[in-house]
Amino acid sequence: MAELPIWQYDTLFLILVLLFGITALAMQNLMAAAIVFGAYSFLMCLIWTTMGAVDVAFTEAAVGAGVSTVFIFATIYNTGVCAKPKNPRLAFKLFAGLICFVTGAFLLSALSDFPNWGDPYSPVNSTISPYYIENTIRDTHVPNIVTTVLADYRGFDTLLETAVVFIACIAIYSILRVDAAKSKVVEPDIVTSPPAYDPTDSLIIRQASRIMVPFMQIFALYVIAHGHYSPGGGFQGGVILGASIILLCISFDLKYVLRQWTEKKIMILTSLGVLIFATVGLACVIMGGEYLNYEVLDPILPGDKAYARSHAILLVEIGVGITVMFSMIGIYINLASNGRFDRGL
Amino acid sequence: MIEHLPILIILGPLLGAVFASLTSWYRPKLSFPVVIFGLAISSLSAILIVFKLAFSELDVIHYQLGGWGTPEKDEYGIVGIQISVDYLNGLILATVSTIGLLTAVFSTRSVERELTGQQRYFFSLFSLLVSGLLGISITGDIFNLYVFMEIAALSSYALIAYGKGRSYMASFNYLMMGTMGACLYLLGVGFVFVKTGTLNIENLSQIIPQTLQNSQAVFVGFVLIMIGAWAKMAFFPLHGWLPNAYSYAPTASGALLAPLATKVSVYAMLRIMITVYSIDYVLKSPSIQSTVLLLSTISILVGSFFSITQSNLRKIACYFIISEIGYMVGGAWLANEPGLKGAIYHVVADAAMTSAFFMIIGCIVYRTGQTELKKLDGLFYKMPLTFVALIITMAALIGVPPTCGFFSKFYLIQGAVQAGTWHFVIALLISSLIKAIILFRIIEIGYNKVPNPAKEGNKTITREEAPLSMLIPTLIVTLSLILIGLFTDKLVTNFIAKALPEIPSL
Amino acid sequence: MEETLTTPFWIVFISSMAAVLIALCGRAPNLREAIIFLAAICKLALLSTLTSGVLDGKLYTFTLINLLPNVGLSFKVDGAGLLFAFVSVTLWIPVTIYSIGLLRPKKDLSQTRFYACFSIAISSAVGVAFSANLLTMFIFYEILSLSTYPLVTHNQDDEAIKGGRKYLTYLLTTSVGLALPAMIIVYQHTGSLDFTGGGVFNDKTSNTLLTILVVMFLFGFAKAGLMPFHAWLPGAMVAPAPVSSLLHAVAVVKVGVFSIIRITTGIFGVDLLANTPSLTTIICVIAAITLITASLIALTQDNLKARLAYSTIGQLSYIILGVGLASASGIAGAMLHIPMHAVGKITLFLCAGAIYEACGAKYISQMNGIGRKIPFTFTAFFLGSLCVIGLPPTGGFISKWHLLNGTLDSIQQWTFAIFLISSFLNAAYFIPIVFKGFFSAPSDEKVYNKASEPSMLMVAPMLITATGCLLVFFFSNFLYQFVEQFLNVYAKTN
Amino acid sequence: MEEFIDKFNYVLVVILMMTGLWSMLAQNNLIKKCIGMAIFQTGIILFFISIGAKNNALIPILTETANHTYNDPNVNEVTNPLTQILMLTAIVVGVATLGVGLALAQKVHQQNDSFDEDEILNNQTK
Repeated sequence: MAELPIWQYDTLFLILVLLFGITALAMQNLMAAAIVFGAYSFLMCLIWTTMGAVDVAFTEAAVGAGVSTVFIFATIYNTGVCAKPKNPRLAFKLFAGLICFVTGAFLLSALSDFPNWGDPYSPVNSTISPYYIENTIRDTHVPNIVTTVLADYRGFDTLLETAVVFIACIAIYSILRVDAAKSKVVEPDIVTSPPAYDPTDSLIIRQASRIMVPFMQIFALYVIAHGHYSPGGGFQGGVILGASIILLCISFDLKYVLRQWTEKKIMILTSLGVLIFATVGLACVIMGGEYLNYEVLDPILPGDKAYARSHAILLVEIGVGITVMFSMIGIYINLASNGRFDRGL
Repeated sequence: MIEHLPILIILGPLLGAVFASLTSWYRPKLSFPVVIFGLAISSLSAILIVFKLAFSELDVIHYQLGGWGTPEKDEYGIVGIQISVDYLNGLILATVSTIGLLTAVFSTRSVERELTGQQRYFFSLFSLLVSGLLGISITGDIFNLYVFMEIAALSSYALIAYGKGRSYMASFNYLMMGTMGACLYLLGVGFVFVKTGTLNIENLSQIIPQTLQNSQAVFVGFVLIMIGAWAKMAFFPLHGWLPNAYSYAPTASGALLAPLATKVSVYAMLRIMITVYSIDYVLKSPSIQSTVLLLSTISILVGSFFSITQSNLRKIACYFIISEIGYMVGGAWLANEPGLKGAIYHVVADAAMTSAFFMIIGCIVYRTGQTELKKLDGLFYKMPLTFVALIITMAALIGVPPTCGFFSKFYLIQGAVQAGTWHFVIALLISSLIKAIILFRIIEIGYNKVPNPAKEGNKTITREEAPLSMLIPTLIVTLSLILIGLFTDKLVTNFIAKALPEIPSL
Repeated sequence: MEETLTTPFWIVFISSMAAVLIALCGRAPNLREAIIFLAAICKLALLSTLTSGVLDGKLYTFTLINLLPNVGLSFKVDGAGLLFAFVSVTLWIPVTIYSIGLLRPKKDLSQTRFYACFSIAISSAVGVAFSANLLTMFIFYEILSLSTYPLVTHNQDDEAIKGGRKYLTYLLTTSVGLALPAMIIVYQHTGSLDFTGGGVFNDKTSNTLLTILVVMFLFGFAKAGLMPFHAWLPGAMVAPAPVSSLLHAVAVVKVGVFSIIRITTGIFGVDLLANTPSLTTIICVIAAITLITASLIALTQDNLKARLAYSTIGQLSYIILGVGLASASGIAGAMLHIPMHAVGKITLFLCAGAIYEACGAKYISQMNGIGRKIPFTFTAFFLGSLCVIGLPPTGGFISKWHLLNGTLDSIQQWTFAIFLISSFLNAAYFIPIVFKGFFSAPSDEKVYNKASEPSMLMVAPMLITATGCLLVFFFSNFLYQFVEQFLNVYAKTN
Repeated sequence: MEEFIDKFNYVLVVILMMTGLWSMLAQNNLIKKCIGMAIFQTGIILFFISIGAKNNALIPILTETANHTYNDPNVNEVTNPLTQILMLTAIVVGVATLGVGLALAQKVHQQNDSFDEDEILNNQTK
């Protein structure tokens, strides 16, 4: 108890987060619920930053507060805004509440068995994780331990995680797109300028986003490339790149974006990223090592073995970035246009 | 190349899927052979590795992803992610990959017909599902298992949603239940992780039984992981999603999901139960053990009784799955040698049985377009081979010797007798009898109601089997039911008995 | 004196192979039936190669594949098995001839299926005869149940389907619900399912458990027709005559009682039974009740086939009663009663079918006087009923002699009276039919006028089996040698 | 009591997770279910991150500072990276699931013109 430097803020944030979460669930207006949920995610980022998990916070800001919220918006845009408060199913809700209460109590029964919050000698903090902290420089020359563990020590998880994003994209494509295949996509005419005046369209937003997008993209590239030394990496960069395109979609119009990024391009690039990652792994096998053992790529990548790992991590991150970027765009366009790929939010 | 076999098992279908999704934009016809190729590699590697295990002194084959650490060092296997094949999952891997391959071959025609114009990503998702299931079976890391679980789950949601109509809601419900299960599993992993600090299954199996027997957090983690696995496998009372999800899905998706998805979850449960924790640990909490046994009895009975009220063959098959899940969970939780043997054997046997059943349904749907029992009159005269396969499969489900269903039942009953769990014995027998009643019904409708060809203006009854690409896999799987039965002793002594941990004698 | 030999396997397997060939040759009836006879002759030839060895006291064993630890799909040929196999294969031939005579003229489309299933049924009957352990026996027992289902529902009308449903329900329910758990309990307790001379149990097994197991096995093998699980037998009489004769005389019911003989001698052991009066009492009481009740019901039946069916139920209980005596001569009588009753009852069933074919009469009350019009059929019927009643010079006399002898050796001496009473009842329900058939005035003119001997293909088999009834009397000593061999292994100490 | 304060975060995390779980089970509205699912997942992520947190520790990016050098870092002053990696994966999986859930919900809405579970059920059994 003696040293509780900054953790009081955490408690405050935690209570706030809880309130936001409950509010999001209690709101009848779904749009409002989505916005509150976005705020909830954002607060969550703050908590994680205070706990020292900058990469997680970064991802949450991009994914949770960013694209997740936009996905919910896109869905609501296509359907309707209000949750009808009829037929409350009170008995069932109470029953579910009871189940949750019992589960919660069961979870808390282990409370006394837990290590104290922030204890550096707890099993979690003292079993394997010291290995990563002590050896990351020796093994890979990458100071950002998260990047090392992500792309190298537990690189297989990351490959699969990329695959998950890819699956989500093609799954959503198959769920939504298929019906629209019958109603033929009307290819946009050659339009050089943004579409004609639309009362919901705002000139200010359009111009502002036009200015912002290049900077976002440069930042995103930086995030990917500089992931070795600062928070960030393929995921975060990919999501930001995706978000920049999504911003274009929102402020302009889907057709405007689809002229550049056709359906085919998006879907192909989505799978290409996974392919890059998997191929790097396969290259290791061909070079005589285990799968994803970047060390053996030493002959074809500059530098010694540790640098080979570092460079391979970059390659891998690029793959992740491509897949994540185009998956996010693909998912968004499908959700927003209800699978028709013509117009939407 | 031989040392890379474990990773090839997963990479085959994974890369196959990625390539297939690429080719689908250029040469849509090429996706299918690409996927088949990937699955074939996987199946071949799995079979090879099973033989390697059987004919070598090794108990377990490790594969270190990223090549982290050498076997002498402490951090070996812990720092990176390890995948490993041992006697327990070798069989499961071979079963899953082979059934995946056969089902892929089987599905071509039915996909062409049912999903005309929409099959762009079907086989990619199909292949990804298989790789997810294989991953769950092969991984040696409990967090990696979660990721594979999600890969399998996400692709299965899409595969089910291909069914259109009511399948969307069914898939949504499955998504909610599946995500809940996966989240509870992850939370359970967290509770275990808090006390152990490691994620490697082998490492955990050294730590937990020795030093953390009485830790409440580890116990809570155990219960959470179990509930998570049960939600995924549709164990009573978390079974509500399964019948709709599997029966509204397209035939091809059903034929892949039904036999494999639930069985692999059973495997995950077994792995956590007998490797990470230990049988000791299970026996230590008799109240939970008896509750689970009671639940599995109820599960068997519920599945059986609902199956008899259904008039649709596919729904019947879905409720069968629920009762079979009861067999496996019950057998595992009997926590004695014959019970566990029965449970593991039944995972393999039931995968084959369910696969055969759903393939047969697929053949019937392809030719007649329906699965209502009443409308299948005279099926024997129209599709004799399919009908005979159906009879053999039903016989296996009932447990008629010498099919595999008989031997799993034999072990399970033996285990229940040893444990003195009579309600489980009775439930097993009742479910057999109920399946027998359904078999009579099928025979009476399909065989004894001789169709009258004159009514349709034909001279003779036209025999029209499903196309060969569907019929051959169906027959292979059906024959395997008998073969597995005949080679029970070989399977049990060479694999299953060795997969069992040491079981404390009471 | 055990010797490994693949012949037992081939003997079992030949008719299954024949079934496949039969199914393939459906278009060529002559070829199809030639295959049946060829298979039967091959089978008989192979069986006779084993005869001398078995009579010298050899046991031929063969394990095809191990199914469970210690338990394989294995065969063992001993006296009893060989005797039973001989009976079923020998009788297969006349039944086939008869079937050709009955079915060919009808242009029945499903004949191929009929013959194929028939072959599989014979295969599994021989499989049961040669089983070396309970599991193998159970497997063949179940295959027999399933393969005879298409035979029972051969006509595929509502009545047949109903009978078939009853047939399978009774047989599967009891075998899965009682015999299977009993078998697993035995395996769980002893770790073995082999049939061995002294049984597999040791002294520690509690009496209660043994009693429960005995009851489970007795009712579990419902093919033996013990009450209250007998109803499938009369229900299955909707089948055509050759099927009924197979079902009720040779394969199915005899497999039931044979299984029970095997279990009582090989699993429990004669010694154990003889030393545990409560077990024998249970067996005897159940069998005695069935015996008397079935005979009384048979008296009230007017339908000839139903009367024969109830008579079968009664006769099966003779065998079980003989086993329940747990004495050497009791078991010998039981064993001998299998061929004796088989040959007698098959004659009767074939006659019943022939009478129906000859004049369309199903009911006994219609049959007055027709014996004069169809003398061959009725003479065969007379000989068959003598055999079943147990009067010399027919085989039934021999087996009843041994059975009665057995009661005196046993502690269950009250069964002597049961045997006598039931023999009177047997006579009471058979003799009037023959008597009225020959000597009474015709009761049903239509039937009487129509009656004429059926085709030679049907009459000849009946006469063959009827002659068989006499032959088994004169050559009973030869049959007894097989039984003696069996007793040497399983009931030596008595 | 002191222990309770020490572990106060866990209590809040559990409450957060159970709120999400309740919403997944009991809410009628499909979108609300999805949001509940996301909240449940963030609860779990928070749980993992808090077990990996260390008092007075720095972010897991090594720098040449007074306390530790590149080659010999002070382990106790760097937050646990492992839990963070795991949770990065979990976040991405979470958004993937959310996307698929929303797509399915959208399809269901298209057919039934409602997000209300009871209404949809009524529609389908009709």
